[in-house]
Amino acid sequence: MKSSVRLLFFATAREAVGAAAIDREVPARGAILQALLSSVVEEHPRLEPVLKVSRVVRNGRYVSGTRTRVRPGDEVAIHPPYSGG
Amino acid sequence: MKSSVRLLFFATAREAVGAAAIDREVPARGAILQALLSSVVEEHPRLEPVLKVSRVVRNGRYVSGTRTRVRPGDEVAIHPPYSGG
Amino acid sequence: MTCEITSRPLYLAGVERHLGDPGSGAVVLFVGRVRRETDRGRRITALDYETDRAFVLQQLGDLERQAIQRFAVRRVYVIHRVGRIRVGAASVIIAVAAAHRATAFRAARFLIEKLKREVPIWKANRWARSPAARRRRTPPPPPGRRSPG
Amino acid sequence: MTCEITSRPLYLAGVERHLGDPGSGAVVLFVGRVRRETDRGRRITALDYETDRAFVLQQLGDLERQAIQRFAVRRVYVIHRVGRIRVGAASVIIAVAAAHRATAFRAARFLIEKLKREVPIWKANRWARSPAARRRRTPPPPPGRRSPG
Repeated sequence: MKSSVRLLFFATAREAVGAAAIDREVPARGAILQALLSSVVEEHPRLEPVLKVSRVVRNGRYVSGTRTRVRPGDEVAIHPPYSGG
Repeated sequence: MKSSVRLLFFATAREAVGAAAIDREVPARGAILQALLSSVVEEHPRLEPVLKVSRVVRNGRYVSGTRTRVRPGDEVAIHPPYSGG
Repeated sequence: MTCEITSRPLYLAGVERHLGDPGSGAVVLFVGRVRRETDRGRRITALDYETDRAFVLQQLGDLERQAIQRFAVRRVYVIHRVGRIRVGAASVIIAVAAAHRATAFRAARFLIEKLKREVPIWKANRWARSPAARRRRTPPPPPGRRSPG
Repeated sequence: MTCEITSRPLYLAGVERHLGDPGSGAVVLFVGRVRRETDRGRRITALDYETDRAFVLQQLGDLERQAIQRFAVRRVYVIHRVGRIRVGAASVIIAVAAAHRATAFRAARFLIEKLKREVPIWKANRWARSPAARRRRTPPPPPGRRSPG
């Protein structure tokens, strides 16, 4: 059984964190996404300005707000502003 | 030495005249284009409505008005409204 | 800047080589095709396109110059097919390469609208299942010839 | 309706087969290419494109559905290349087939504008003659992998 959430960082978010993915342990009942991201920002302060302009995707859906819960096995992707085309 | 003007008929103009080209004798000093075309319309009355909406090209240039002169060796093309694309 | 009239089928693959330019970030292509249509129960199977070959390239070239001046685009290529074109096949391809996409879109649209009004090309419907409608008073001149001889 | 992400070069020839439809009289294609550019004397030699592969096709598919509903177009095809793309090469091709040209032009423009804002693809410049600028803190993950393992 997975007990962690996988955080994925793209483009400038990856550069700020220095890794494309980080696994974070969460309790079985889940955790508040916002708190999880804050703990990453504490370790990687350069992520903060990027996070402010990024979209957040949990298991293939955009999420917003501060009360989103994540559970073990979830995948959360940080998407800085897109620049494709 | 050529002594005639070649008249070219495209699309509905060709259908009205029943030929893609007609050669008309003209004097060495030339003739009035309008008169030449009128003589064709007399023989091919179905050309009249087509001619009214057509552009006329003499030797690769659009001409207008009734006083344009044509000379032996000239080529005059009757262009009904375009429908390419 | 290049324009062509051909009686052969048109393919996008043939257009690519005309558009190479490292300064062009955007290419817009328009492909006009013969569309399946019916008119009072009769079905169009093909269109017969004809042109005034002595005059058409001059007019197309003039259009291309207008597009380049007006929209500051970098490459323009236009090819129009003539002769019989069956439903589903392309009759014209217009391609514009430009530094930025807004100008490429505008120039491509400009070119097709102008082409329809100012370039000496004509089409006539070919109908299915109606011999009377298929009868033509005069056949079009063979491609490549300016006069019936 | 089809969308694709690939790390291979894009060619117009590969697009044609997605657009066959006798009811579509107009096809509009947009090709986005890596443009030669300089910034304070430094020259871009390529762009590195990356995407969130688990999410991008869903977003592209959603865009295509929007275009079809909004503009009544008949066929939509979008292919975006990722990885390193050199100056002059295509990064994206968008193709729309519709009964009439006005809708094809509008839908193609809609798709590229939306793609730039709503589809998870990112690019980073690769510079010539500036080793410092070329240094990356973290290399992008290899194509096809969701995590660095």
